[in-house]
Amino acid sequence: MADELVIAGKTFKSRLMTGTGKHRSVEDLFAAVEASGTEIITVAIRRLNLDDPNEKTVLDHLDWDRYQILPNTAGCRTPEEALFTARLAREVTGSNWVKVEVIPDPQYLLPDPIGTLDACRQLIDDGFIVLPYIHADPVLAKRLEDIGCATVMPLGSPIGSGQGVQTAEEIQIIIEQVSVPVIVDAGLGVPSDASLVMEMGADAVLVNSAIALSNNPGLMGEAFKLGVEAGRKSHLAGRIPRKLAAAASSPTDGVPVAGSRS
Amino acid sequence: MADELVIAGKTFKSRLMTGTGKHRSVEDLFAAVEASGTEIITVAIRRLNLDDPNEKTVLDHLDWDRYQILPNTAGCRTPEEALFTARLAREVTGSNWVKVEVIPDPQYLLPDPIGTLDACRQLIDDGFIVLPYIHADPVLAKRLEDIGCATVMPLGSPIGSGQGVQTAEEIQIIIEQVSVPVIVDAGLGVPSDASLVMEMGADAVLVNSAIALSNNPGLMGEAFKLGVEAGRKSHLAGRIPRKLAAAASSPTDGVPVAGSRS
Amino acid sequence: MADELVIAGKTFKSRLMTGTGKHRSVEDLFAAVEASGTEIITVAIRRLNLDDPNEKTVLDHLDWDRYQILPNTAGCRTPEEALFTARLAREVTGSNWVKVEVIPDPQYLLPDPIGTLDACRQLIDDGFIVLPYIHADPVLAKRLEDIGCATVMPLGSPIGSGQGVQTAEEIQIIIEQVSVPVIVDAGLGVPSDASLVMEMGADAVLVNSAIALSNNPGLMGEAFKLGVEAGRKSHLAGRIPRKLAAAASSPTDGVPVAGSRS
Amino acid sequence: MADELVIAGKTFKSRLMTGTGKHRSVEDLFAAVEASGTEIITVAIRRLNLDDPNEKTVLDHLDWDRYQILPNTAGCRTPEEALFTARLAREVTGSNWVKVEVIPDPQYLLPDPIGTLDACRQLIDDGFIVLPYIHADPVLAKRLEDIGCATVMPLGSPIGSGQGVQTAEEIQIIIEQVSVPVIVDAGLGVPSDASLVMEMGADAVLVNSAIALSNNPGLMGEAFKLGVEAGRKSHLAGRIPRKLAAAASSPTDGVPVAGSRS
Amino acid sequence: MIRVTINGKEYEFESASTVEDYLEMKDLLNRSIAVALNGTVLRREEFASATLNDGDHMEIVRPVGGG
Amino acid sequence: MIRVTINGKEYEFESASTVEDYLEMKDLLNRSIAVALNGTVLRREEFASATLNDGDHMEIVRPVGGG
Amino acid sequence: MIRVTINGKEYEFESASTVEDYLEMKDLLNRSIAVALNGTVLRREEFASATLNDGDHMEIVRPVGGG
Amino acid sequence: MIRVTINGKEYEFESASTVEDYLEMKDLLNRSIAVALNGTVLRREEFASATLNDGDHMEIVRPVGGG
Repeated sequence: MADELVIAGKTFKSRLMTGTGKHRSVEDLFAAVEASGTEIITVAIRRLNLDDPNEKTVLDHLDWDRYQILPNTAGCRTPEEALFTARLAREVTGSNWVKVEVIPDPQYLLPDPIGTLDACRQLIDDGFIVLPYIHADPVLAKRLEDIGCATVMPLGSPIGSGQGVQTAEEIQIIIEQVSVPVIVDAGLGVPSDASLVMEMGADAVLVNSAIALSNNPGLMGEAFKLGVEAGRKSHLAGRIPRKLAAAASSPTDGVPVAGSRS
Repeated sequence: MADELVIAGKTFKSRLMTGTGKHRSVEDLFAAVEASGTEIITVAIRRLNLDDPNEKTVLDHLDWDRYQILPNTAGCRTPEEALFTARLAREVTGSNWVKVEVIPDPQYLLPDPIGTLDACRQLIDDGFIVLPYIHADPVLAKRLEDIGCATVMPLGSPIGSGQGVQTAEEIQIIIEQVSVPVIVDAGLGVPSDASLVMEMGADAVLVNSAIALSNNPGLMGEAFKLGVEAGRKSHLAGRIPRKLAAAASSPTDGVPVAGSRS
Repeated sequence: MADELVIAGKTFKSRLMTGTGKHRSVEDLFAAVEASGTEIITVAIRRLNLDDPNEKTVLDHLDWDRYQILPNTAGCRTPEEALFTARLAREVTGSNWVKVEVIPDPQYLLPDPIGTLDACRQLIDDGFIVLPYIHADPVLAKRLEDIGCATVMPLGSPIGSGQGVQTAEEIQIIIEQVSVPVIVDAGLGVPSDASLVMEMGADAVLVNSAIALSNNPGLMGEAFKLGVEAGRKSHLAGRIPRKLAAAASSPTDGVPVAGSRS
Repeated sequence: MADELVIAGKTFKSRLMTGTGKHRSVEDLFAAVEASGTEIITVAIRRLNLDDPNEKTVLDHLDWDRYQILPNTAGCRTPEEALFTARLAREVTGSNWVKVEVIPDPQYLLPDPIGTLDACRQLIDDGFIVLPYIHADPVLAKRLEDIGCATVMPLGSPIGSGQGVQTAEEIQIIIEQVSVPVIVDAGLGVPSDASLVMEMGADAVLVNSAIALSNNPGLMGEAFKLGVEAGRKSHLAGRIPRKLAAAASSPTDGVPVAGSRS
Repeated sequence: MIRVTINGKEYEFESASTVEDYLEMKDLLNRSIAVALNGTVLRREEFASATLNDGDHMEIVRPVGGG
Repeated sequence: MIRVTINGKEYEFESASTVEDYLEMKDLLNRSIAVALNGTVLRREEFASATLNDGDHMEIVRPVGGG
Repeated sequence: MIRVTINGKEYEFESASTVEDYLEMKDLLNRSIAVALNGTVLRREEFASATLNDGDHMEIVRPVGGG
Repeated sequence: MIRVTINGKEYEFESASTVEDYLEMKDLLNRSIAVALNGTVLRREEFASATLNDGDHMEIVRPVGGG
């Protein structure tokens, strides 16, 4: 049977979610989304520019029906702001999925655990499918699962930092302790970062900056697609244990011996 | 134009070399070699068992013409032993390629830099295409290139240890300083280890234990294939720089504001 | 002027706080406390054994007046339990300082951010000097400072695990962003772990298992004392920057040259 | 009995060797050497400036009789140059100790394993006490011990880079496999780097740039002194094992319970 | 003469009108947008009945690329 | 005959008494302990007036080594 | 009666013979093997001329799975 | 007229002299230095006998701060 990702009852083949921000051009976004094979894309909600209401955004060119749209609440610092943005998002996208971001800190963009839990509780009551972006805090992750979040999205490192996975130990514990999908979000810089968490048993990853700001977003999108698949298959195949000493990969006996010795 | 690996004038599409040791069954070996897409496979040279000379080995089942055979000198502790084994290998395989291993230490199987350089010099004089297995020592790597080795094969960690890449900094310097292909060998445990060095600019990797001793060698072979491709494409696409602070992936202005504020 | 640690207006010379748990003997506890030079010791609050009410604990032998007693709420899973234990602690120790632990998870003993914030708020209202044990979450740390906590005590890794500092990046951010003393607690295994966070600018560390369960608690207590001082002095002296390339420590010109060359 | 370092039959109390290069002033050098408690200092050999033969160097101010002088062969690229410099050093310092550096690579200043072994062999024949600076290569270290070197000095990371210990796994193996003193040299940036290798069982460390180029060499010299002692005592005391799960440091039973429950 | 703040900027109108009128006037009715009036998000079917009064705050948003 | 749960264990007493009586009887009055009665922490000066009634829960605690 | 050590084990033969004779006798001539006599690796065409004498050491090897 | 290269720089002298003469002239005899003549390191007691001839290379070194 197929190895599929299931979120809130919906089934996906791809375990690579991609953001649509920061692309230098529509062509880049297209190439990246295509090559990445993503089925879930995030979008932000922003004010329409009334001085130029017909100005196009990269999104005007995407065929929305092909993707699960996941609006985020980026830019919100409080639960109230997140709720307001989520409801606007639901109206405009028709999707009741929301990636919850409650981020008071502008420098490292780290999420507020208390504000996030609060926002998620209200959004779930309001009928949303809630995917919260969180610090890699296992206790918080468990609490979010308990109140009915569809996934948890712990960070690898600060958004857009490309530092990779600074939180491996915590993510490993989250994977052990929660049963909803664990989606590692933020900070991934290269496919090996994505492979690493997938090998540990993460269910999916979300990548934006590492693809969009690469010199070649299309090629990098494909690279992440392969890296995520590599990590997932490795997890299913089962890795060898780490050992301190070496273990020869060639037979240790039967080595030929020159005449003088036997 | 295609992105190909060239060793001693021969061209390869795959950048994943695989060992043929330690497999639990012929079926496992087949599955792994097939799924990995490898074009270069290593073999060891051992005494024929005269009490049962017709006993088959996994190799009797492989179609040799499909692969570049790379005999190794595993089990040799001195240059003399390596030379002797390499010459036997050349006779029986018809291949003058040899992966040089001069390893006095049975516990960590770390190679001897002096003995390895000496063996390589003699083997090159004797007409071999020489691929030395070495500690990740940039100065040694440069010397081996200078005497005419076809590649250098620095280790990630002890053979079969599955510890991954403990020598990233040194390997990065080797990649900077030598112009022959850099093939990371030994210790890789999961695809992310392979991706990591490919992202850094390594030309290929050699994997044996991590695939052969996985619970599912076929699936793990495929996982490494994908990981190597992911790493290579990422290297070609160009990664984003690492930053300490965060950088928002959604626009920071135009955030909607509930009525009470504006 | 002296380099002193100030917590809630009290001044301390030592930046090494020690726990009093897990010692194999009173002698071990004494040796460790003496050698560590600690001025702040933590204690737990537990039921008196009514079947043997005169049974001594290690604490009956300590001269309490020499130390700032810091009772903890270890074993509490909710804010209510933490409050109850803190009030009992205040009665019996006479100290209104409390190390707040709200820990629902028995396996990794990771603290609950929401429950901890809630407990701290109530304890501060009740007149306690509050030192919360937290996950290394910079946003939570800021919130705890804002409500009036005397310090924040982010973890290096799970309590008693000896894994060292798995949260260096987050601790660095906490040090940048909060102005109350940052005391790294839990998981430190060796003095280099303590030095590392002190070099980063942490104000103090709390150590228990690494000293108490060492083969020689007295000697290990001294080792941590030295490590903490080393790290603090290094922080004050200012470290050299990390560079990728080397920089000779001997002059590069004026190297003598054998006669044949000049 | 005292815990002493013995090199070539000489006994030392301090396990911190310091370089004398790169200091901004004589005062800095004095402060650093004093505070570090070092008993072994390295010096380089350079041409006298004939246009100003009376120009003083920092060394003219040190009381040489208080220290074991360890001249180095910094700047030498070949065994011949190292021999020549070592012999000049012996004449001018009266010391037959030499820190052997054979370094062909100007960018990372990594030593040449083959040239170093060759130089050491000749210097030992010539009556020198030989302390070779090497890459952290366990097989090379064993060979250098076998030919009679007094110590081995594996690098932590490139000279002056301040990267710390990038070679921990290899150094651990060297400590296991050689019986002469293992002195970690190069790249140490902070006391925790020194503590780390001392905790692993290294016998001493050599530090120059991290002290000399600190904002406060005297204070940093003291910090390293403390860090080395911390690491050594920790090694002797015996560290706790690393565990994945947590282990409570307070008793887990006897937690008081509010009246409603029991 | 009424004043309405739209996306943080104040605009003046001759007379009160509905949200729908405004969107039609700006040719935004068929665009993928969402509207909030005084902090309350409107459903499309509410556009016709919702009137803009003096001092009102309106937000008109659209999806954009984001992560 | 009254039943009081002390530190999670049930004890029977002939008649109601004060916390102080109990502690004196057990020779605990001068020990460094703290007491809670039915979830309320008592101050030392309250020991004399606090009476133990049937069904009460009492906690008697002490500091122990902890981290 | 001559003694030859083959792959580390001593064997006795009635009389001297060539490497080729021995391989034929053991039915190894068409197998993918290599042979070294007293430390010298033989080429296939040398099998017929190389004779096994008393005290000789012969190695007969094959490729096996290795890393 | 003879030419001697000292520390990489060529110097001219009226006539041949010993290393000791040169060091005395430069007031270096009592300084902590070492000398090599044409690649051979001299012992102090050899200074008096070692003569500087045309085309010689001499190195005069001292210890300096180093790591």
